[in-house]
Amino acid sequence: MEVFSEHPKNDHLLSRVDARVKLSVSLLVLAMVLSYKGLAFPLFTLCISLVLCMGIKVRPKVFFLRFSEPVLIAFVVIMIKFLFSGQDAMFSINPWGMTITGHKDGLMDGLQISSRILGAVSVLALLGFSTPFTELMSALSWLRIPRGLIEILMFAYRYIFVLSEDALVIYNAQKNRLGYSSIRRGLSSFGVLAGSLAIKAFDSSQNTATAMIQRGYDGSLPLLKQRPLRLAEVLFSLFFVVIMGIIWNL
Amino acid sequence: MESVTRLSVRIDSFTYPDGTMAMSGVDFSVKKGEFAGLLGSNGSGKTTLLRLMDGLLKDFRGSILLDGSDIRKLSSREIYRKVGLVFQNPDDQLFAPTVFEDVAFGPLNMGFAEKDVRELVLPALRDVDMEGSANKAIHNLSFGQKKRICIAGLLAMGHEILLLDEPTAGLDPMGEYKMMDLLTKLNRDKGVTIVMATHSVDLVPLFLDRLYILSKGSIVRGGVPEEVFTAPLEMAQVKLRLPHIAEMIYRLKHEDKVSFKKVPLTIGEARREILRVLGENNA
Amino acid sequence: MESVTRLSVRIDSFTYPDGTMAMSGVDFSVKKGEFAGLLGSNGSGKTTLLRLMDGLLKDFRGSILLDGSDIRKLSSREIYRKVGLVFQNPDDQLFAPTVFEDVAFGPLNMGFAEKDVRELVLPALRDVDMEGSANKAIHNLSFGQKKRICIAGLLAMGHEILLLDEPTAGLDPMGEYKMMDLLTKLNRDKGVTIVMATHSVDLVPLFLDRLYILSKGSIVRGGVPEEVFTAPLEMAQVKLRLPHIAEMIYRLKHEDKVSFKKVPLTIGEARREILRVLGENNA
Amino acid sequence: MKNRLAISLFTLCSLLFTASAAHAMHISEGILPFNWALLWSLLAVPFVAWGLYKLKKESSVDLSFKPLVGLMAAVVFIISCMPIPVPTAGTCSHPCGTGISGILVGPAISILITAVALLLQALFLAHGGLTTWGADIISMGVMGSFAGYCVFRGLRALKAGLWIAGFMAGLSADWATYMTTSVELASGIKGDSPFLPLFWKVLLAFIPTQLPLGILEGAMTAGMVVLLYKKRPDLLVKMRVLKHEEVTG
Ligand SMILES: Nc1ncnc2c1ncn2[C@@H]1O[C@H](COP(=O)(O)OP(=O)(O)OP(=O)(O)O)[C@@H](O)[C@H]1O
Ligand SMILES: Nc1ncnc2c1ncn2[C@@H]1O[C@H](COP(=O)(O)OP(=O)(O)OP(=O)(O)O)[C@@H](O)[C@H]1O
Ligand SMILES: [Mg+2]
Ligand SMILES: [Mg+2]
Repeated sequence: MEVFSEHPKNDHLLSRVDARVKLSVSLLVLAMVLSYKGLAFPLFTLCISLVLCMGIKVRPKVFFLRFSEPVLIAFVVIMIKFLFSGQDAMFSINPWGMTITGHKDGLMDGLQISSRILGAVSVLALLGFSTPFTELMSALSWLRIPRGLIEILMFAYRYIFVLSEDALVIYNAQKNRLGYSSIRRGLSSFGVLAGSLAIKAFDSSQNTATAMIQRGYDGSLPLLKQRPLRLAEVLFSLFFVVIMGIIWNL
Repeated sequence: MESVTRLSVRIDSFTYPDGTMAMSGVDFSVKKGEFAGLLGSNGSGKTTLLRLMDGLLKDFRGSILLDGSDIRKLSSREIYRKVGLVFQNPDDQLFAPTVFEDVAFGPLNMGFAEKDVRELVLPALRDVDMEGSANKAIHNLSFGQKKRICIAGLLAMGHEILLLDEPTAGLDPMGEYKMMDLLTKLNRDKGVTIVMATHSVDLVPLFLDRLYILSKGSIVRGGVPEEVFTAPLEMAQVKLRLPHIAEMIYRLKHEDKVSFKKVPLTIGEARREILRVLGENNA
Repeated sequence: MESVTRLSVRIDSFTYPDGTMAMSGVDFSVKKGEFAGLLGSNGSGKTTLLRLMDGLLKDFRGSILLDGSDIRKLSSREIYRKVGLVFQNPDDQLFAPTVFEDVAFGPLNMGFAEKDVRELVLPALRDVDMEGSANKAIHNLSFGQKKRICIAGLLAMGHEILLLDEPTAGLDPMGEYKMMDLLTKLNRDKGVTIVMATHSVDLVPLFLDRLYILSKGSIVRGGVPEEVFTAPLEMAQVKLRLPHIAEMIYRLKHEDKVSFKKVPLTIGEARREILRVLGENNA
Repeated sequence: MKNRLAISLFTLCSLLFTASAAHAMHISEGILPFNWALLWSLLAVPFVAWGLYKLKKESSVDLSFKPLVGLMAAVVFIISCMPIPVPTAGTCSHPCGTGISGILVGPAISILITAVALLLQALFLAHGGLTTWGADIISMGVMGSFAGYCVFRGLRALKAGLWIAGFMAGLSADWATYMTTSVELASGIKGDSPFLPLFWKVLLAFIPTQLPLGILEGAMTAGMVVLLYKKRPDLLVKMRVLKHEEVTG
């Protein structure tokens, strides 16, 4: 759970921007990145996000962990496109009797998709790093995401921490008694671990419901109301989106 | 005024769906402003009794009256405006992401406006010494801190009666005393009526007004702490013991025939009693 | 023979991934056949230290030697053949449906045949007084019974070193004594080396050989119980206190100037000391 | 010389490839072009709405239903973050856990649970994404839950044992997810080239990790079901996975 960053709690320049603004701007920029043909705009977005991430002092370790997987996937996409699609052959080799051909146009396509991945992921990561969970939730409800979904998100968020601690302890207890000493053993131990979590989840949900009912729960969670948006916030974000739009159009 | 009965409990029997008879022969009442304790070994029925008193388990033989009306006939809203229960495990009770939101949950459900909610939450946090942590995430708190937030969550609702299930279990010695101090303050200063379940024999006599001993689902003894803690053997029968201080003085009195007049339960009393005996001997 | 060092622990620092510095400046060793205790307040680092000693956390600065070899260089098989850790919450540790299956889990993983497993499981259950419950379902057991099964599960593996995380927390007074008796028996009769974490100040001096006090991740004091429990103030600094008996005698000695020669920790000793003082006064 | 360089490059690439293929159950943010992202998201809407409708219906009778669904989402989140060793790839991968949630709470709620777990993973772990949320809901939530649920119920109706039914449910949930992911991936990255050849290649490329992963997921699902049956049969009855007679009789 260490990658589950606690960064949003820190006070920084983006923490004062309303979550609704951050979410809407992120979605707009994401749409631009996805619909762009070429490398320039996604890479530009990546740079801006990286600078902002540094600006809000994200710890480098957390940062790299967050990007390790998308980078790997971007790489795989390049390889698939390079080796499997395209007409314009660059080279061809014959190791172990297979013919492997690299394509120039495939490579270009692959690079474009990867730049999209990195640009989009950087926007998403910045949003995650700069916005506390609860604010994000009320921003989602402002976007008309149904209440039921948001309530489930809130329950899930809190219990991820409780249950992952339990999971770790069970895992260690099993390891302690050689539960992972062979693949077969490991598999059955893992099933037991997951099953125990499900049992715990069920029992705690009953207790939690009781605790909530006695504090007046009648089937829906009350959400804190949001403050009105500040004009400056809105104007600045509009300005930012317009600038990005112009760059997108270039 | 002080002797108004808030809760009057008479349970002839209660059986869990799987057939475990968890309660049999319980009869006591809780007066306004009282600080009462339920003492008993593991499995003696403390948690079950508190749940019954909170109206969570309804399928019992007998009657539980809250301010004179049958708790089974009251709506849950009516019960929970007056009575709050704090669970043994804080993780079952805390569900919101941050401290503030969790404590605000009750007042929001009671229909208070945003602004008034703040004015209920902050004093409650102050009462449990956690005002600095309003915006902390719950999962970053220590065990003892979580227990405090549970209590704050009920305080903010202004309950007149609090039922607490082992509020001191799992806390270190200093945490135990602080928790009991907090409860005593609530009881003395705010007039909150408190019933707590515990098996912490040494702590109880320092703080509680009344004590009931549960064993195998029935109350075998009740009264002020001095009446309840008398003989080690009787306590051993219900898998409990005297407080260590009382145990020592008891042995000195009964086995070594030292002329103690009574068996004190607290360090302060014991000290006075020993000094008295020493003085007598000197004279 | 008795003074062979089994575990030698020196931890200069250990930091959790989220940046919490949980351990700093710990240096002690555990001898063969010793029954040692780690005493400390909530969050002082007891659980962290036990996990380090069990080889579960490896990312620390310093060294932990198990029988002379670096614990980070040993495979988990090599560690877990010698060392067993019992967790704070029995529900985390018991995962099989029935008592027998749970206790058999370790031996089966060690590669014993079905038949031999029975011969390891039954004596282990006998050792913890649970031989009658082999076929019971785990979730029907009481809390104290579950703790016993946890210990049996490790006994069946024949560990020579047991690390226990708060084995008495949550047990009633009689359960606490029984659990400590069981551990003492294992230690005396079978020569099992035991290290236990606890914050139960009153219980410890009756049973343990050596005691280390943890505060904020470092050991601030260590020795036999009489050396460790000396002044209330120092204990209060680490959020602990003296055992009640010691506290009372301490006050009598230092505040009331009664001529006690030492500050006894147990009821028996205190009784003798009080009788001695009474006799002196008489003479 | 040039040839040797190419070969070693190729070997390195295939190693990296298998390593990340194991993570590729989630479609990463940014892979899908705008139109595809929109299409998959629109496709996902009715399924999520169905889940929400069920949620509303159930929770009006049972106030503990919402906390239960939230907790199950947390379990799915954790299970799908847990690394388990994959023998062939020599790396760690994660199961998806949708088979078991399909079995336990039925496809509608299971889709909702997956949607929630996916959104949390996207926002806080950059696992999957916002614009690929819809595609991931379709592949993991819809396909995984339906496959798990239908296979389990079907096999149980044919009097299959709990272990076998659980195993096949987990296996088919995993493989169904993997097939759908391959479709989504191939169509998303095909650009101007034809769809089918690329689809086959993507499918083939993932086989070395996905075949054993499916078996792992099956074993895990079976282990969970059997544990629940042995340890807490009352829960299986309560969640209407088994009938009362099956437990007592
Ligand atoms: N849900 C349940 N179903 C069946 N039996 C139960 C249930 N809960 C408790 N019991 C049984 O009822 C009895 C009383 O349990 P209870 O939890 O009230 O004890 P307790 O005094 O709170 O114990 P502890 O000190 O361990 O918390 C025990 O024998 C227990 O096994
Ligand atoms: N997984 C973790 N990640 C980050 N910090 C942790 C983690 N586990 C424990 N800590 C922190 O490390 C410190 C020591 O914790 P530890 O659990 O060792 O205390 P303890 O002495 O066992 O306390 P208790 O008596 O409450 O069990 C605490 O400040 C705690 O908040
Ligand atoms: Mg209880
Ligand atoms: Mg601990």
